[in-house]
Amino acid sequence: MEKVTLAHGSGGQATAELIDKVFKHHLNNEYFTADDASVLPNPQATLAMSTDGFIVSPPFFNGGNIGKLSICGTVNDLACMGAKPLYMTCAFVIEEGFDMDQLEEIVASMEKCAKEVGVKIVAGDTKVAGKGQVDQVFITTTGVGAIKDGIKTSGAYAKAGDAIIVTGDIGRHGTCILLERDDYGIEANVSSDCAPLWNAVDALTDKVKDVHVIRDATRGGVGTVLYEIAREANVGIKLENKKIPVAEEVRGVTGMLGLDPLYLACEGRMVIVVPACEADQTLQILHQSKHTENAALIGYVTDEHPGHVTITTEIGSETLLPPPGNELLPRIC
Amino acid sequence: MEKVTLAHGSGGQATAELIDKVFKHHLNNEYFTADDASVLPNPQATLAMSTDGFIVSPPFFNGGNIGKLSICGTVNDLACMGAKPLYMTCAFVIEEGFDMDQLEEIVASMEKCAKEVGVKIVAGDTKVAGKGQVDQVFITTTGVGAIKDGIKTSGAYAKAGDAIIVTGDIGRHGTCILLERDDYGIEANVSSDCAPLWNAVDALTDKVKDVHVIRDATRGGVGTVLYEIAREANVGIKLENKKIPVAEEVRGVTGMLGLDPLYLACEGRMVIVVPACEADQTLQILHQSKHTENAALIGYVTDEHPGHVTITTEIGSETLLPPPGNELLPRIC
Amino acid sequence: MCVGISAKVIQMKGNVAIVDATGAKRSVSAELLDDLKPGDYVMVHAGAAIAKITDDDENESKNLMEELLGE
Amino acid sequence: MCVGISAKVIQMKGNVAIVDATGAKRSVSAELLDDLKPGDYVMVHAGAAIAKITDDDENESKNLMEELLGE
Amino acid sequence: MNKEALEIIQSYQGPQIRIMEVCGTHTHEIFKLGIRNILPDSIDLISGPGCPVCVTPIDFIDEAVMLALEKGCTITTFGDLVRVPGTKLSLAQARARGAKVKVVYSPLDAVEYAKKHQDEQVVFLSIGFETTTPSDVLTIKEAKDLTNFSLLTANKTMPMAYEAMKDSCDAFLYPGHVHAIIGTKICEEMRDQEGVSGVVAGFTASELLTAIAIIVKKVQQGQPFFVNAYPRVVKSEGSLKAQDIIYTYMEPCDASWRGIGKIAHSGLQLKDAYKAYDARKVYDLPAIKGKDNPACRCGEVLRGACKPYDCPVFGKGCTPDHPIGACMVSSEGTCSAYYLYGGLKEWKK
Amino acid sequence: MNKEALEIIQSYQGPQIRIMEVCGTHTHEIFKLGIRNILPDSIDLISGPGCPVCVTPIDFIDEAVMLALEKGCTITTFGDLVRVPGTKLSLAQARARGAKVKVVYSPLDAVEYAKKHQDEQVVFLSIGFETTTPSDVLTIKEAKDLTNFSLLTANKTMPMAYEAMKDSCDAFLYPGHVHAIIGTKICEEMRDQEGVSGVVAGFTASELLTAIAIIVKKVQQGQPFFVNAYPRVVKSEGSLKAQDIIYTYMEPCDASWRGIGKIAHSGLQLKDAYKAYDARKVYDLPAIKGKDNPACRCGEVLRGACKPYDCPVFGKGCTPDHPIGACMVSSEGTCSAYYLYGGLKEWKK
Ligand code: SF4
Ligand code: SF4
Ligand SMILES: [Mg+2]
Ligand SMILES: [Mg+2]
Ligand SMILES: [Mg+2]
Ligand SMILES: [Mg+2]
Ligand SMILES: [Mg+2]
Ligand SMILES: [Mg+2]
Ligand SMILES: [Mg+2]
Ligand SMILES: [Mg+2]
Ligand SMILES: [Mg+2]
Ligand SMILES: [Mg+2]
Repeated sequence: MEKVTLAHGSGGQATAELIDKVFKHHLNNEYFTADDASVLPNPQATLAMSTDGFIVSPPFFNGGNIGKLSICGTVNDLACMGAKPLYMTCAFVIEEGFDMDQLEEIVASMEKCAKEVGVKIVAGDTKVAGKGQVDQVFITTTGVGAIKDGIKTSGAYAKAGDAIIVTGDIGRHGTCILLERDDYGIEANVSSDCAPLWNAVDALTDKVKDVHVIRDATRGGVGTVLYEIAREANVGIKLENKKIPVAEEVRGVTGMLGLDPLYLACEGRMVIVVPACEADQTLQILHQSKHTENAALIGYVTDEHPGHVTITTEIGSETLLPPPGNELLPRIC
Repeated sequence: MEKVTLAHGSGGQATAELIDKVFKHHLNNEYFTADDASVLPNPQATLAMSTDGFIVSPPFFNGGNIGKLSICGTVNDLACMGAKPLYMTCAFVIEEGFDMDQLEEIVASMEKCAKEVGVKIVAGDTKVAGKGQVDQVFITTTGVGAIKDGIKTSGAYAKAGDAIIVTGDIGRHGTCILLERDDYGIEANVSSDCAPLWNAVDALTDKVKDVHVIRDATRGGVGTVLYEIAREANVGIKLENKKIPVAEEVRGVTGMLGLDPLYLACEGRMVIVVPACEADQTLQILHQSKHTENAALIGYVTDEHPGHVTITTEIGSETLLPPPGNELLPRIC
Repeated sequence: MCVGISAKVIQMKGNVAIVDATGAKRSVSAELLDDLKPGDYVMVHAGAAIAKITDDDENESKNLMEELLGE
Repeated sequence: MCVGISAKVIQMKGNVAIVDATGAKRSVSAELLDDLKPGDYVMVHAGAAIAKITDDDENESKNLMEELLGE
Repeated sequence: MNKEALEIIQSYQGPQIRIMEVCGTHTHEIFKLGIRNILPDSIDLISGPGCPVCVTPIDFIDEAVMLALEKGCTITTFGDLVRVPGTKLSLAQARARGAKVKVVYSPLDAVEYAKKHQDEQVVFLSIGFETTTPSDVLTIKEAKDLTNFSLLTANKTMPMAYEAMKDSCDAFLYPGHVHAIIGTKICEEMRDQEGVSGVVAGFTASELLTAIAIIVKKVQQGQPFFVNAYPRVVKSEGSLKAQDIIYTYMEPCDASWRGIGKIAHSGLQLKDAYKAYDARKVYDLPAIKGKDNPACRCGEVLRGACKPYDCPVFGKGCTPDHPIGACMVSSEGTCSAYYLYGGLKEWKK
Repeated sequence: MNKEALEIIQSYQGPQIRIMEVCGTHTHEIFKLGIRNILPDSIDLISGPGCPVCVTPIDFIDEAVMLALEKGCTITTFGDLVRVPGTKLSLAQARARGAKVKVVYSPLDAVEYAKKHQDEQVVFLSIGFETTTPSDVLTIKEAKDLTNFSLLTANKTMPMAYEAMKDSCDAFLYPGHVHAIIGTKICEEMRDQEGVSGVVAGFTASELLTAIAIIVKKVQQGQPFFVNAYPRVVKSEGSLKAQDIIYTYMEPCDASWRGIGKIAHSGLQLKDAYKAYDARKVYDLPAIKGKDNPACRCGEVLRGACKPYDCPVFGKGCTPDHPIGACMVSSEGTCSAYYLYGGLKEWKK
């Protein structure tokens, strides 16, 4: 079984071979370069640009791998601005000794995921770090997108009365990774929600121009995103506890560990805020799009308690959603 | 002394504080976003896009640090295409326990370096990896630049008769890092050549439109870049050994370890190929620009031995420069 | 103190019970309870089954309220 | 075999010589040679001074060639 | 849900009733369900000392940090303790300085870890009340062939705490899971011998509302009372097996409750026969006297003598991200719950 | 530079002169200076067996890999050995599988490493000819209080190799740094007793051209000859101290030369008194019989019996990035030098 060695990161012959056999083989397109920089035609649009580093451990998980994740993450960040993802770069840091077949599987997933939304990977970089200097493989992707005409989203645009929609059940990715790490001895069949959502956003923004906010709930989960919106727009957000979609298994796992699914990472879920009158159409379009079939309306923007998110509980009382906190740790009390 | 903790990477409050206090504090500008993606005006030009991951160990070295390096690297890659660096993103992976003051020093260096060439850092990302899962700090930067009108560079454009210029003495960065690691017990005062070269390239391309190749000699050194050019353009390259500028101390260190300075990394040196008739003007402009004061003509493009680089040695013989190889290791034989 | 979750015993392995809480399975110590068997519901805390559960909460509340209001 | 570099002894510390090869300094073993002192030039290989150098290469070659051609 | 209970609670207009929810999980669930927001002003819920993290003295964290950083031990712990501030460092901060800190779900997982890492010296931070203690000490049985596993103990028992708190309230909301272990005779005795009232409560919306409704009704009747409102889990005799396991390995001792002080016979320590599993003895720890932050009013908060927002640093210097006192650390800590859930009504103040 | 020497060399038109440069560093420098390209066809330079890496048998790499991966040792080594292929793995590949491999500049740095990492079992790969061996064994003196340091030895000596190669050439270009240690009496003896000619050469352009010019002139005179053309470094007696150090710790033994086979008394092994520093004994290594790749013609290349480009895999299956034989691994290896430097003239063929 071939392994990645320091020679593959030396910038010499072995690096060139790795680029040809793995990266270029899967990611090639008219703009792909192994050079200093890729040359790209003027996109004639307002641009969106985003970057994210991916360090998921383990790199392969139920429903995906770090390669798929690294494409979805940046595609979704661009989609949040209503931007069609045009070009992406990816920078790998690989641990000496990483399995070459696994690397290829990762890159193949990137290819597949990039194809799904039509984004082109135009440049890359490969570094090999000595054994123990990095945990298997890190990928940083950066994307540039063209913002669709007439679409203008921002956390600051949420308005009292707007409907809040989540594009599927929450907390799957965080739960999945927690299970894969097997730190807590829990078994459950929870696959990651990791998915590229541009096509759904594209379909939505074709019909609904007045989308106020699109934000992907990644690290920090839906709860963190809702607080960001509440603070940026200085509005209140009122959720209905029973409408928040959570898979049974996710409930079981989080119940055992004392964690809140609202704060567990997703990698293929967005919070979408639209005027209440557009809520039905929005749901309808999302229900017909891939990866957003189970979108649900979970609450409304209000002008009460600006900067805060509240939940209507099962006893009909309104309570604060605890604001985003710290490292997630299981608790006994 | 404050340390970076996992909480700083959780995506919650501590992350937000870190972004505000360190990143936003130093890197702020009208496009800087802590959001999903930055929104940027249509640059109305052909674009260049480049990414690189930086994993230098140690992160602080004689003449710079990983922050400065990460800006220079991407600025220079864009400059190689004749592209004015417009926007950059930076993604950090920080080891739990990394010193907060050091992090701030790194970011302050990025600020200074970005300002020197007028590039704006528009988006970032911060992940914290558990102790031992990453070696102190990794930074990936990605840049987008606007290619100057009329400038078209590529390794493939080198033509027989062209002059080959290197913008300063070679192998300093590689030697500096090797000394900083102190693996071989050698002491020498060698500072890194790490520098952002856009201003020099900008000045050059204002006057000399017909620049054929600009390539920064990073990992793999000047030797690797020359071979890339020889192969891409299918030309020969003939160097004059005695014209290749190498600092005395670099000669001493590499002599002791049996390494060739032509294959040691630079982080602020470019190989520039221009028609022979432009060589004097090119040198003159470079000699007046910051970081390229010691530019030197080291050889010519030929149509002999296409794909190869040769050196005229001190006995007047012509020999092959060994093609780029593998991991650099000191040797006794 | 004492986050608990109710779970169904799906298998016994000596002193250990495999329990299932809406799809989340884990082995927990069965040493604090007598005669656990598959099908039992237990309250799980910190990796141990600390009590058998003999009714559901709504039903229990109903009974208690009837008693209270009947006084 | 045997990459060597000539270097100047700049300091003696017991069995160890600090040598300087055009600015690259390192401590090397002085155990293979007698009576090294600062100012001496030595051939360094694998962290040891393996020989004192008593002349420079151009001068040596000149002498040798004179001898050869004088024969 | 329980409409009748809600009705009883919301329509109460009599004299002030002070109910102390002893259990941190009750505090947490009460906030999460928004129960405080639907209470009339005449019912006051006081959060008692029932979060084992909150009452763990700062010395204990200092001992754990010393074991990790100076003795080179691997610390295994419930997640709850990781961010609790010590005098100088929390375990999270120690980890950032190279300490090995592994979070486990169950104490038995710590033993598994020690089995798999025989080159490491593994210490489990044994905290908790009667609910958790049986699992804590079961590790000794499991670790019987190991020489690299020990416990740093700070286990506590409830009855003496009830005693110390009984004048702070009209009735206790007794912690359901503690009584699942120790049974309910102690509650009947307190009622009969000392006139202390209380209801054992479960943790769901129905169970909590029912328990509060029972208190409201019974207080009005004027007699000391006790009701087990969690009979589906809590039996009169508790779990005899669990009690037996606790007292096989441990014996009562005096214990410091952070913010409250020393309470005689309110703690548990390992018996001398098990000193090979006692980290303090194995690593010959010196007596450590940790220094509490003087700004912190946790003690008064835990006794119900003041509310979190009466503390001058609440929500300012002291937040869950930068806790000063222990009550701000655990999500069950009273200050933390007040900060995080706000309890809209009170939070608006 | 040396114009007269160049003139002598380039104007030579007599019968073929075969010069064997024994030393790998000579091979390397000759290529780097482009000397081969200015030689007339009538002078042929043959690269001999003087690269200690190239002649190190594959078994040695297999032993090192076994120490690293199976015995858990930390391997300290000159950089040259890291990529040499073993039967299954090189040390670089072993490192990618978790082996600890640390490159050092000096053997004494390996001892320093062992002192600083007393929890690791450190093995130094002791290779080299007389130039390197004194530094290799000085480690034993330095490591006298250490129990975690040992040597895996494959040291070799030159004289028997001259003996084995003497018929392959008209004159040796003797390795300057070997003779800095062993002196030049051996060369005089070979001239006087066996009629073997040669010149001790230094490594600069001047020195190499001078030495070759001397050979060209002297060969034409028809008498066996010896000239020390590196007197500024090489003295007649060599370094007595260095010789003494070698034979304090080591004694002659038979040795396998990769590609050439066993040569009696051509190796050095640790004396029994130092068995505590002999990794083979410390770790009780089994006898390993490594398997050379049958395609490789290194043996013939090393004897000058063929040129690298006569090997069917040269530059195709076998390149410095994917070496098959040892001669392709070290930058001093003959095949590697031919591949890398091409020697334009020959490389065009
Ligand atoms: S707010 Fe903080 S300092 Fe004040 S009592 Fe609560 S925990 Fe202690
Ligand atoms: S080319 Fe490779 S296989 Fe052939 S002789 Fe040389 S080292 Fe051996
Ligand atoms: Mg570049
Ligand atoms: Mg981003
Ligand atoms: Mg993102
Ligand atoms: Mg790159
Ligand atoms: Mg699993
Ligand atoms: Mg995002
Ligand atoms: Mg790049
Ligand atoms: Mg670059
Ligand atoms: Mg991000
Ligand atoms: Mg140094």
